Amino acid sequence: MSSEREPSMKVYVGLWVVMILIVALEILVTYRHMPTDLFVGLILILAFLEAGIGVMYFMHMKFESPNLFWTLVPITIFVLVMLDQIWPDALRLARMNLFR
Amino acid sequence: MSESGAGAHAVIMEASPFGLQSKKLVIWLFIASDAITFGALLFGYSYLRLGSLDWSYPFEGSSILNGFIMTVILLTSSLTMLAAVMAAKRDNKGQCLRWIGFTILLGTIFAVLHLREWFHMFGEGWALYKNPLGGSPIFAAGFFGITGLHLLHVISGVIALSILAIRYNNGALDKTYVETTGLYWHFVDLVWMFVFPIVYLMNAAVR
Amino acid sequence: MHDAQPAVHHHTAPEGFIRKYVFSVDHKVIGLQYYGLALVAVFVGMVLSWLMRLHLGWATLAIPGLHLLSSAGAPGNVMTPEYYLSLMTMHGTIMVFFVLTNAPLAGFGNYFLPIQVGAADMAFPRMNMMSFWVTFTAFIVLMLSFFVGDGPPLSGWTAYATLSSVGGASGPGEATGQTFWAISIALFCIGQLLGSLNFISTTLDLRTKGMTLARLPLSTWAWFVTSCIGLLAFADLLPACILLILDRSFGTSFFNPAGMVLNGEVAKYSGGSPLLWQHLFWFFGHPEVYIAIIPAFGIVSHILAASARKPLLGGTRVLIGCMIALAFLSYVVWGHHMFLSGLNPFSAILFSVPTLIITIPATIAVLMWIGTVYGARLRFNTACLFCLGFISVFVSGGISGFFLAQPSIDIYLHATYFVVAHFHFVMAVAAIFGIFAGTYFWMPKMIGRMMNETLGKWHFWLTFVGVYCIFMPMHYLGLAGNVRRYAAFTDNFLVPLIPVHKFITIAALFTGAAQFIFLFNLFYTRFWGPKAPDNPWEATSLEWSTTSPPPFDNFGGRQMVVNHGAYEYGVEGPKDYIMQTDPVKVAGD
Amino acid sequence: MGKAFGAVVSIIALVSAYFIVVHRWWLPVDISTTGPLIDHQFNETMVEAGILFIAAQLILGLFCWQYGDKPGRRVKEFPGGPKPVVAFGVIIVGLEILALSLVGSKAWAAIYMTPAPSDAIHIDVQAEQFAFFFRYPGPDGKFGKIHPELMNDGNGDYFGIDPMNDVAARDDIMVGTLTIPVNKPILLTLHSKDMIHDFYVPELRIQQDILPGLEIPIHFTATKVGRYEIACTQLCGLGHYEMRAFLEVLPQDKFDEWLKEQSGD
Repeated sequence: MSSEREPSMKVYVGLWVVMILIVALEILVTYRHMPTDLFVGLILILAFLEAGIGVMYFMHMKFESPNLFWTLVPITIFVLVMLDQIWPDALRLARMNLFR
Repeated sequence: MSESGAGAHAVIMEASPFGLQSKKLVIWLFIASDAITFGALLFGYSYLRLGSLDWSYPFEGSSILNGFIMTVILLTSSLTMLAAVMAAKRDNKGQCLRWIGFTILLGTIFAVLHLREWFHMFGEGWALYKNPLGGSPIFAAGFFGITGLHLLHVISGVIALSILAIRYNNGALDKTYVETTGLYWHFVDLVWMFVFPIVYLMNAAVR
Repeated sequence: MHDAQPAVHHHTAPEGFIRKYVFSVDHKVIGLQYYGLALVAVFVGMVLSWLMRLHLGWATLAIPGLHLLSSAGAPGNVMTPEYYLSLMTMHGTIMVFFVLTNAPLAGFGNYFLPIQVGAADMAFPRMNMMSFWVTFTAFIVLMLSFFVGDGPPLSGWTAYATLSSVGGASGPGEATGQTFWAISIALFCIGQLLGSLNFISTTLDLRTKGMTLARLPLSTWAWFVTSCIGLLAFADLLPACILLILDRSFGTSFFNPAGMVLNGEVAKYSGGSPLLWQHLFWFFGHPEVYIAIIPAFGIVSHILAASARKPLLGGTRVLIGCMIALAFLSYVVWGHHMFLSGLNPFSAILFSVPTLIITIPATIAVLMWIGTVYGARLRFNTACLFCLGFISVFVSGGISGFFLAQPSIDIYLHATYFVVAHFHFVMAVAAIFGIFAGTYFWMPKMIGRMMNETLGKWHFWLTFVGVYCIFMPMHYLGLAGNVRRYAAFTDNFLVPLIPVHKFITIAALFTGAAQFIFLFNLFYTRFWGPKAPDNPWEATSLEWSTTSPPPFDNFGGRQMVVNHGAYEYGVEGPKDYIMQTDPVKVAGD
Repeated sequence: MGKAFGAVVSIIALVSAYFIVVHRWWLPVDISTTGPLIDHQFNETMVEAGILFIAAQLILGLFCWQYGDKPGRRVKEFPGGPKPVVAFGVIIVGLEILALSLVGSKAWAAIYMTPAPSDAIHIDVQAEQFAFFFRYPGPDGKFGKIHPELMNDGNGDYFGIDPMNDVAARDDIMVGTLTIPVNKPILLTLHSKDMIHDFYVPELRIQQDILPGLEIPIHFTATKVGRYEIACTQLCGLGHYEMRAFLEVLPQDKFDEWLKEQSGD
């Protein structure tokens, strides 16, 4: 962990501004009328971007051993992606609802 | 496993493949685990939302603004936490404690703002099981459930930071604890980055 | 990259009874505590299964004293159908959580993982202690449900909503008992989380000199892989339990849809789905099955090599690969529990294929074990017999997986005794055999005395034949369409099957009785068994390089140096094995 | 000891297989059009899995029989080492999986992924603690709307229909036995009033959970006249074990007669 490579406070402040801008962008997207799937897609991409900055810089993952990134992130994402198999069912739920 | 081939008889102390201190590794693992916990909650909430036909979109502009302010506060607290960690790395105890103090303050403001919003909503007739707008009560249950668990994390983070400040000040904990507590605090921030769009923005009263 | 410093713990052996035996931070004491908890739990669970089996064979039989457990559940000592379901729920919950998760993983793992990696203790001893006491509290909370309200919940260990989520309206035990159940399981999740963190960090960080990952014994690998599964699986059950508690106690309706009519009135729920509970539960539930069985994989491989006096076929690599493959696959297949639950039929096909693929690593593991037995010099001590028995029952249980993995066949077999037979063989009995093997193998190290082999062999033979007599006929019942979770069999197509149930009950009583041989053996050994030498089995791994039982810091202040792989058996020379700590002889072996 | 183990394992394997081979306990006679697909799949799996089961147990038994700890004997490696064994496992099991999942999806698709034929007779099923009820649309061919607040077992309104205000509901027939004509496609819509129940008819090779709040369709065609039992297979509370109804498969003319009789009163 070469702490020399670690960015200075200036960089962090810059990233902080970027993250706030991303949140502002999310709000902007919310108030633009667009199809729901596009809206959800955009807002999730923005959230993941923001979280990426958080994990890589604020939580220093970029400056730790790459092994940490390559085990923790894929495994967590793998588990969450597997959980995605509930969506076909959720859509069916609406279709088969008794009181639709 | 990497160096098992390189000299089967060389007696070496094989380092952790992550090159991390144990407690830092544990915090990372805990974060992964907690991410799944929040993930499962958000997935469950979204599952019910996708399957429901009478969803309500209750958040007016003022709530979104309030949420934005809370987000900025939490992001800022992450920044002050970073400053505290950097100060601790330089062994500048006084500065570190000051930054931790700022972080605690911001965390508390976040919690207060959050609770204020909650009570505002209770006043409008919202409850865990009740949606005064007549739509699916799952919105209320999901909102209070997810933000509640997040608030619990914030509050325990504030408590952890306070304990850290005291024990770091009197020398019972060394500077590495500042870093691990900081990781946890950033994670709390990270969760909010998903809670805000999924629970607030997707329910803004524009749709 | 700076070197990660292994956390060094300079705690000295504690004085005083409480610090030494109760709130101990010593991983060995904690391991024994977990083992003891599991032992209590397994006998409670076994007695429950006796009661259930008696009821299934003779539904009107009066069981003397049963009314003491619950006067409402057993008026006149005859079990009511609802109390049968309550006991069934408790049997499942206790066995799955407090026995199959606790004993092989937390019990043996706590005791031997630090020793096998050459560490003085776990990375976080205090967290380890917390893990046990949280689990202990969970067990107490679960047991309390016997004594509150109408007794334990009756919704099965899977606690399917809406039976579990609407409170007392759905049946006896659902009022308070189910809440206790949910709290207990939520606590259990936290305990397991703390344990998993400890196991992973200890395995990675506290390995001694020369103990590379490749040289770790398979048991340690198994505990490590299991902890990785548990870390993420229990993290999924925890929110499910939280939602269940919210539903039950705070009036939310995560799992309750609109338009339910309970007790003649329309319930005030709306917007939820009982399928969500099933998704969340089985997303944890399938990995949980592997949490139960993978430690047994490791323990059995570990003992089999020592008993066969030869290295495992394929070394450790193939089996490690199998375990990791199983760990990943465990997250992909949870939907196969839900083929008929109203799941999207396309998802069923999606879940079926990876479920069938699971048989590949499982088959390879079995082939490796059988291949290890080939050409071996098997020392048929009790531990070895239980390992061989494990292979046999694991095969028997695994084979029926071929049927249940296919949605089209599952249409007929789902929720019949075929499933009961399948999971009891492949998960319960196999894991229990792993625990027994571990007990006979490691007890000399844990309590410093040798177990009685004659009693052990009696125990093995009775248990081995017994479990086949219990569970093999259950397959036949399933083929005949015998529905599970029935308190009595009154349907026309089920009545002819009652004699089979009677046979199973008798077999269960005998097999259960045989476990008292084990219990007696354990207690006899504890107090009067002959002293155990340091390495009674001529095994190689680090736990055999220290005294029996090991001193407080495991190796008496020595820094162990590991020069060899874990299973170097069958070598030339005066002794046919090389211990991991043996010095290197000559260059190039 | 090894010889004993080998003998016991072999005996257990052979005795277990014996009861399967002689069909001592077996699936009931199939009465549906999709059943043969399932049965075929089942038998195929039984043959393949059975061979693996017996082979594995006998080989394990044989090795245990042979390789005891005889003094002076040296241990030997499995001929060829692990690679062929792993390859063997992957190929054998892989082929089996391929065969099973390719063929096996057929039966599943026939039941769940094909819509019911358009001439199917539509019947509504209501499951509650602890009974099944069935509803026929009557001459108008339309079901009345379901109102949970009107459900009342006391006055026989199991489905919560509102004959006062709902024209479609007036001629709905509600009965406690599922009566169907033979060789005619049937489309069931499954409803539950409270818990998760399950509609299981072993002879039909049909099993499907019934969830509250959802309408789950399932279709089948019965091919044999007779009276069969419908069992609930999803734990639904204290009376789960006695929750059942009967399936009455009648010849077409008898069915028409029965239906007429029902709508008469």
